[in-house]
Amino acid sequence: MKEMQTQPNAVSRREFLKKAGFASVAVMAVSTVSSMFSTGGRSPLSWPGAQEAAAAGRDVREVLRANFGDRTIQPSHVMLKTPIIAENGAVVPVAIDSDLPMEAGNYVKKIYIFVDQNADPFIASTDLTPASGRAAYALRIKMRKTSLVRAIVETNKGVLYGDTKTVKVTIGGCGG
Amino acid sequence: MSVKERNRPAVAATVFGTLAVLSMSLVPQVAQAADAARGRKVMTTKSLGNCAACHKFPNVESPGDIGPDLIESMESFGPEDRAAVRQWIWDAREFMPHTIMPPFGANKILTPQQVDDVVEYLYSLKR
Amino acid sequence: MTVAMAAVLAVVVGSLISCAETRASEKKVSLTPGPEVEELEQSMSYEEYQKRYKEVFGTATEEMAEDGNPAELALDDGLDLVNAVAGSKGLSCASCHGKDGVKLKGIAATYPKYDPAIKGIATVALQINRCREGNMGAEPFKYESYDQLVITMYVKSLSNGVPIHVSIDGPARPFYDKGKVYYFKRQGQFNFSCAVCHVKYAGYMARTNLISNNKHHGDHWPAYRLKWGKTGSMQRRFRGCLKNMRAERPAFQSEIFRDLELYLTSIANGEPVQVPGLRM
Amino acid sequence: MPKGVGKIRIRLPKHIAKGEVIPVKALITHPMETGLRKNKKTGKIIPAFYINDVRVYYGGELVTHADWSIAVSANPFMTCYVKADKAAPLKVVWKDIKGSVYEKTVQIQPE
Repeated sequence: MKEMQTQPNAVSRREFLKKAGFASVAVMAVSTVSSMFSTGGRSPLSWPGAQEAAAAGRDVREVLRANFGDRTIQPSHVMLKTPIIAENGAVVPVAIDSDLPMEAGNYVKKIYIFVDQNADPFIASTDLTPASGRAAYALRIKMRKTSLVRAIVETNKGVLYGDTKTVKVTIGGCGG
Repeated sequence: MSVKERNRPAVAATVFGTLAVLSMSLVPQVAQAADAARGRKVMTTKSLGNCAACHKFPNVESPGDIGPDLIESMESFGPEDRAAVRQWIWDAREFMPHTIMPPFGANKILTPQQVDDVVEYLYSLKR
Repeated sequence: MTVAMAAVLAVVVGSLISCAETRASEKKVSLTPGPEVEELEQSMSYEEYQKRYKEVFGTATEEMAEDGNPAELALDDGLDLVNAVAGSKGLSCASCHGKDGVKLKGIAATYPKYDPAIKGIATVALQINRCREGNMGAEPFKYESYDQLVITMYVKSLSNGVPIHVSIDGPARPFYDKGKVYYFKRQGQFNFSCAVCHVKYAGYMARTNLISNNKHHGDHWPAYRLKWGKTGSMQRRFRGCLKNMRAERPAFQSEIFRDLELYLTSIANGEPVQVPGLRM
Repeated sequence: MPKGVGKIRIRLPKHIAKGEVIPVKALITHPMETGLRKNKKTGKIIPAFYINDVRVYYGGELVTHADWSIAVSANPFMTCYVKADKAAPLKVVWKDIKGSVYEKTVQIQPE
């Protein structure tokens, strides 16, 4: 997160994205990506974790269906950065970045953040414009418990890309 | 009390299960046979034994690493050492004066019944 | 880790063979110089602890502190309070300490310190209230109130970067000793002490909480704590820990808490003041 | 407005080249009460009070618009991006569910 924010020029960003595994995901997309993402360009409901989704509150599957219908989500071009363990579920930093173009007529129009296990899985969405220059957004969010976090981006043409990460929310050791 | 609740519908039992365990420390104790399942509940409940804060034992998410793995610990105890195992939980200072282990019995964090239940669970780890 | 477990197991077995022997070998030893306290070996060096912290949590909290610590936004309110006239004498902090309190630069790095007027230890928070009551004729701030925290935070931030150098000698010594004894004192239903966790078991995990090393406990308060979602003082943190220990909780700025604050701050001697901090 | 609510900090890079895409880091103090928490002393529900709408304007043009739920942390921090192709004011506006509006403007001055 640090390097992509302090050196936001094109070259270092491309390197960053490469480092973050965009290049390799693209190469492997056809062959092995289905083992990493059960989506592989299928409906959002087959994303990892969707089956065991929220016991209480709104079901993430319904939320995803309400937002995206049965459109497919490509597990590429988006990088979601989260801590592996959140020291405190009340403040979990998440950062979404993407190498998708941001030009007039061809840009990311919206970034969504969902947390499966929150009572309401919808956390935030951000509308972007070509003037944003970069399809990226960072936010600090609340997580009720350990859960899958989903970042989904939507282009102006209605194409969806996404990335997921599991964040383990601290189980307090002390206290009653 | 918990016997009564067993006869209630399953939903009610789930709801009141935690309360039942909690209230053990409040109501006068009627001697019961030690129960491993109740012991495990004591060990995983934060407001009771909270053993998982420090000890690893089966099927606990992210246990602490302050104390030893309880399966390994139990290897040192045979069937005849039940009283010693109980004493470790009741007041481990008997064995290690400078231990971090809270004196669960001596300081009334748990009831005698709850300590017995925990011992029962610990011995179930040996099987 | 395995070594530690083996060691504990060894004691388990050993103690069964001879309880009396184990007890004799663990007698209380006095640390010199100072009062008699339980001798505890430090679990790991601060560097090892830092390494473990990074392995467990990564750098997310650090990055958050760099990106924006919410407590920093309140510093301006503290500054305003320093310049604001209050009380019957028509004075502000700035009347004596210069505009924006400039003359207080570096001072907080020497606090808590012995104050002959109270024959005890003065913390920055206590000193601000004493000044208000005695010199300004103003109401003291309620401890942990917004105004009290932001003015303390601002005054301490004037010493940011200055190495902490609290005195633990001369008249401060007996109070330092009291704080230290309290730090090592077993208390509460759980029979814990501050030290048993933060010295002997620092760097170990209590579920997914990493028990912190005490080297930096004294250098960043008041701090924004993620768990609270707001700013609080070191003494609020003391009370939180004591509650978890199911022990008695002394009042804010009580004598024993000021002595304890001196003891903990002295451990951070040489480390730069960094107020407000951001902690989990 | 409660004490300490609505204090804002916006951070831009120190040096900005013309046409560079820059991060805009914005922090605002706000309790972001969910309406699900209880006051521990009184047992009463603390009413919901959170920011649900954030807009970023650059030279008067809306470049980013965010919808927030109760699950955005207290004292919200966000980073968004803007292509700094002109010297113009950048304004961030937060609105909460009680209708309070908080805003701050900084100048983007490419070198």
